Amino acid sequence: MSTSLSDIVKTDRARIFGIRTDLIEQFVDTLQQDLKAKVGLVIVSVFILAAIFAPELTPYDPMAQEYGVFQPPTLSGAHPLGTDSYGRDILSRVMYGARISLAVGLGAVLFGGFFGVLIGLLSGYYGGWIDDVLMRAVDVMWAFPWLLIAIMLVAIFGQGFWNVIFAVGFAYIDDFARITRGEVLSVREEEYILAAENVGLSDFEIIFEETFPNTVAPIIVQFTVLVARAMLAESTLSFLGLGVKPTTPTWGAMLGQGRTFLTQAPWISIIPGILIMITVLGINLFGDALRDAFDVKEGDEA
Amino acid sequence: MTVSEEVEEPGRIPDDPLLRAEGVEKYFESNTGLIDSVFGNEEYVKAVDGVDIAIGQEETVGLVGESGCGKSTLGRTLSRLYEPTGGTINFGDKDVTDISGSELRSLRKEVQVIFQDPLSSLNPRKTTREIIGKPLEVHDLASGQEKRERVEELLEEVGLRASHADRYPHEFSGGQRQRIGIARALAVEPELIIADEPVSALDVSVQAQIINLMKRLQDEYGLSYLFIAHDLSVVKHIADRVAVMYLGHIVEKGPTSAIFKNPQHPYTRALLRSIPSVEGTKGKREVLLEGNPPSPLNPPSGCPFHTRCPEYMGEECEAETPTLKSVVDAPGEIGPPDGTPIDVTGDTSKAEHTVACHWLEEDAEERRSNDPLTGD
Amino acid sequence: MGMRRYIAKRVGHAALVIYFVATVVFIAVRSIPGDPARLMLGGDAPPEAIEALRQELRLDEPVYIQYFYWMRDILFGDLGESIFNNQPVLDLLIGVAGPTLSIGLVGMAIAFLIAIPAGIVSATRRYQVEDYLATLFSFIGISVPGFFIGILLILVFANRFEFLPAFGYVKPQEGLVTWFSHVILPALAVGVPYGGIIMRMTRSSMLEVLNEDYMRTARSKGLSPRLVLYKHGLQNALIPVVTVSGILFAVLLGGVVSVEIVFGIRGMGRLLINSINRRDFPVIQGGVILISIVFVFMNLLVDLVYTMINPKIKYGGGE
Amino acid sequence: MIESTDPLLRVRNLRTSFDTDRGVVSAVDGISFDIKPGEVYGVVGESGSGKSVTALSIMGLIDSPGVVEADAIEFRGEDISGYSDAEMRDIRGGNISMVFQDPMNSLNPVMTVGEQIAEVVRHHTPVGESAGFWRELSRKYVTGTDKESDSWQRAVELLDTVGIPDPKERATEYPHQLSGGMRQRVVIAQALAGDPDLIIADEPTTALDVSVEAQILNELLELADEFDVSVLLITHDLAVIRETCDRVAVMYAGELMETSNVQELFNNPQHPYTRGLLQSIPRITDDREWLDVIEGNVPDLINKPEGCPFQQRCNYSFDMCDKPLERHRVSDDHIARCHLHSPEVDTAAHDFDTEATGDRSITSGDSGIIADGNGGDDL
Repeated sequence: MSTSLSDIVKTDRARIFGIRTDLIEQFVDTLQQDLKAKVGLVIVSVFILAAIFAPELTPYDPMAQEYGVFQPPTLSGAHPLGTDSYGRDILSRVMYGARISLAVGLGAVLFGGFFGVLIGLLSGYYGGWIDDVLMRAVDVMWAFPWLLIAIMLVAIFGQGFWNVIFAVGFAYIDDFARITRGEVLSVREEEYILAAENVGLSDFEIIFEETFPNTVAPIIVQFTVLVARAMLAESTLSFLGLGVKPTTPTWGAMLGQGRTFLTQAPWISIIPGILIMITVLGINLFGDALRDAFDVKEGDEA
Repeated sequence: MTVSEEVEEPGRIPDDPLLRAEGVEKYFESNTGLIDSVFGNEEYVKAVDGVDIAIGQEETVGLVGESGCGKSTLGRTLSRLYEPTGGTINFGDKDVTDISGSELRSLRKEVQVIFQDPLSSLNPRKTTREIIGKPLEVHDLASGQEKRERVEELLEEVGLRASHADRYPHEFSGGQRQRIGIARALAVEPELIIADEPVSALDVSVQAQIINLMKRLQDEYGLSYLFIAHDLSVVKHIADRVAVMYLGHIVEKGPTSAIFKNPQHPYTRALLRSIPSVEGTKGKREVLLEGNPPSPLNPPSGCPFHTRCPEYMGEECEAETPTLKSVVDAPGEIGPPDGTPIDVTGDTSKAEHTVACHWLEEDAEERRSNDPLTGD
Repeated sequence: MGMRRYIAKRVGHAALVIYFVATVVFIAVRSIPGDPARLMLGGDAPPEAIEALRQELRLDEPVYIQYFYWMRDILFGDLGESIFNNQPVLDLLIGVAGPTLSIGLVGMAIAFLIAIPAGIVSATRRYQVEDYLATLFSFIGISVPGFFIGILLILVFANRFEFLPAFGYVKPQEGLVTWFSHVILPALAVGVPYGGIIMRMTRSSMLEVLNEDYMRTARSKGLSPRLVLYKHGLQNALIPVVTVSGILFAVLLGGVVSVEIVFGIRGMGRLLINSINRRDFPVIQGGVILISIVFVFMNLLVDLVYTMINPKIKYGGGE
Repeated sequence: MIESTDPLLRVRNLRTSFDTDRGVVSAVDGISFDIKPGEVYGVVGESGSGKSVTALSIMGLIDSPGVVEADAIEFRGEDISGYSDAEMRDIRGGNISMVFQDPMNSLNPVMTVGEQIAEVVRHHTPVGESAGFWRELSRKYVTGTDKESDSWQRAVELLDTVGIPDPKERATEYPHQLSGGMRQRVVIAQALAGDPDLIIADEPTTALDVSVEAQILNELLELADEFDVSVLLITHDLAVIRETCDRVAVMYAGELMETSNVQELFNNPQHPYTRGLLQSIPRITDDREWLDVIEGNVPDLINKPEGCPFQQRCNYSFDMCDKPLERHRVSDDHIARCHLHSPEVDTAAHDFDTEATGDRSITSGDSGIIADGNGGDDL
């Protein structure tokens, strides 16, 4: 019997991503059909490209205070988005700001996702006292809203990039743990898990080869939702002065600093604010398209 | 009092059974919360509560009962998918009650399970090739090209095509999926297959295909089956011996012909009567079993069936749990105890037909006069 | 599980969580690298002052003794004194609770009042104008940080039209109307992000309920579509929404703190941020514990509402 | 036997299709049948044969993207196929009510069973209690149902009628507090509450154990008799049909293959599909070693073959099978849609004879094509 190349590729892809190929195809379908998905994809792409290539693309040094203060945005001028109270180029600053947003968004969610998914898998698969202990621990984490963790961290260790990632990501451990556990519990009801046990697979193989791939769709959706929320959290922390570092250009910090000049030069605040809004909106649209494609119930968040 | 003759026919208790289980128990904790355990509020569901069962070489034992009677749990416990709470399970001459690790893995090569829901029992993210190839891989039976060929061979053996190997489960019909499940079980060339309601989820016309397939494979490979079902007529067709389960207990077991021609337990008889038939003249079924089985969380005292028993005889039934006692079969119609059941000996291990009911100790006349099934 | 048992379990659970939170805060402060007392008072503080603080914080005692006193003090509501102005922390926190609670509660009310009807309409008028409008609202809600909404509100309502105050807070005792006029803008800024999530939740939960068998049964009984929706569907749809509304209090909290800064309101958030800048550890600890307690209790409240709308818990039968 | 009066329900050429991404699914493909007053009419078919869709189509409960077309759906002589949703609301629950398969999911988990029955009483019987929107909402969320009201009393009475012990108490309970059998009894009480003329029972016992199945079926039939209600019983189980129905239609791939009175269908099945189905059923009384099997699977409803949908699995298929099917009368009350019964076909030449069904003999009916619109004829 002959297997065509495309069959092999399909199977391998399914194995690599742990996603059924028709999920990918379904998503591509959704992308083609759904305006929401297209808009989301464009925004996310622009944002990621701007963040990655900020050093190459920015016209000016984001820290240089030499371009004249409070220049309003002029699309044709030298500073299309204007300058701030120190005479720094806002366009260059927001592009660098995108890097922080992206790094914190991804970093925090990867951090929370790694531990959360692990806890969820073990907790859901083994049940019993392991479940009890892990979920009670998650309950305690959850009783600390991320902002309180951030406040404590900054109070103790001062401001810093990793502190932000840790504070924001820590809060997502419980989101991921709960959603993964819920999925595992329902997958565990499926007879193919018993069948795998019956075939003679080890717990490790059953958890990571049989269970995890079947929980991955809602986890991916959760991932995008939380990247969006992590970026909002980062901007809130920066706005409050608890973020990365006061001098680093981040959207939240720029917005906070510009607040003083709201009547005089509203664009200093409004531009980064709108950028936060558009980017987070784009990621949310993208996540929503994923959700539609994978047909994940939002109730899974509960 | 007659002693059963030694006859060479299916339905005899095997002298040297492949699988022998004694006093098997499986309890589930119903509340596992931290706070509940601290306060000692644990409650147990006695899903399987002291079951003896033996399955011989190339024999098919049917296990029947209503939903929630514990038949699936028993099947899973015997295959060691569940850890038994009590009792012993022997496979061949080996005690497999507490084995784990590599010993358990090698048991998996001998005992395989076919599941009820053919969609749920196949991982939706895996191709047929991966599903059937996995047991070959795990037990080092074949790899590479050999594995590919073996998978395709197995597919053809169960009536599918080799070209089906790279499809995903959702691309098949229910009957085809169940064939994949059978191929997976067959891959390790097991001695015993525990089939947990393998046809309940299938359409009538497909049920017959699967039953015939299972019978053919039994002949070819010399398999033994524990065939679990709620449908007595399916069991009649495939089993050599039948065990009837109610609320975690086996209440009657014996050769298929004895169970169907001369059922002795009131539950078995009521169950047989409530089977709808496609033959005879139109007529309503008698309702012999009122209500539902009680909850296994809070099982009734004494005989588990006494709350619904049409032949309830009083305190005795509530006070004491009847044990399986041997009866000698005499020809008779379904239902009426023409062949009077007689308590033979205390030794039930070799008995063909055993029943757990207090009536067995009563006079046959007495029993007949109380029997709602005799038609008076 | 009966309702009483469920509630008892939940209360026990909440108490346990609060206990662990207090323990974690204790461990966190003790694990500060270096001498916490020196850290709090700054590098150039006189040694006597540091020593006095060490004694006050019982840093010279063994850890388990410290832990014992820490727990005892919390149990009696003694959260220590502010290093900055020596006021009891509890008094400070109570002093700022009013504005924070006002904004949070009014914000929550706004969120629910907008989000739940919008979610229902959006689900029942799927792919129609109403759905797109509601979805737009929810996407803005989940994509815009509360403080930015606050800034926009100030620009529009306070600066441009000048009919609502942009700064400060007035107690309700000094006039409900003035109180409300001060609270409404910050509450909106807090409520919109929270409401956005609740609305999406309501919509998808409602869509799911619309596909349930019992909805078809209700139609097969000849009930009007409105009656099917509101009598048979609504309560079922709200069950998951209630659960999520509790989980998402964290979103609300993040909103309240940053919005307080924007509107210059002396609330809990402002107090905490100021305390961080002053390294006023006792206030930070107290604030964290108090907020966690409120948080846990709000969720307990959500659980109670849950038992009311889910008869499976109220009348037994497990979750 | 049933008096041959005007049919209670007359369905002509019902077609229900669903537009999906893969193409148009013809779930129900041109079926016609009559149900007489007081009759228990069975529709039997395997999964995907379109039997449930038929029921929902009659009730007007098919939602977009489903499309229902029919030459006529007459209820008591009046064509309801063109009724608006508002007009159908009086029919639903009042004239025709439904019993669904899964009593757990078909009852509302957050409403007491009493209220679920009482609201049908208020909507469809003259108890004189307002069933307006706001009144009903206030009953649900504010005041609760008045336990003294006539509708509630009636609900309790109905619960008693369907054999639920302590009906007064049970009426105030929620579905999850009842067992499966009890729930299905509640569903039956609910179906009776509006004094209907016809109950459509869609696999009413499939989710239940055999012992409970017997209780529920008996209850349903006794009540239908007592309340003078006709029943359209949909099931996959031929045995259930045999013991409950007066007449039966065998459905396959969205089409009716054979209709007959029950006795004759079982004694003398005339369609190869019906025969195959009957023979593949394992029985308590038979000692066959191998079951007879219908090979193959149900055809895809998107690209159904021309002509007979069963031709690929049929042992008797011959060159005519891809021609459009016609209805052939086998006997008075027995019609088969199979070319073997065409007058021009020599049945014996195709080995389609009495041997195939054991001792069941084919009565020589006046075979002939039946013209459409021939009142009272099925298929």
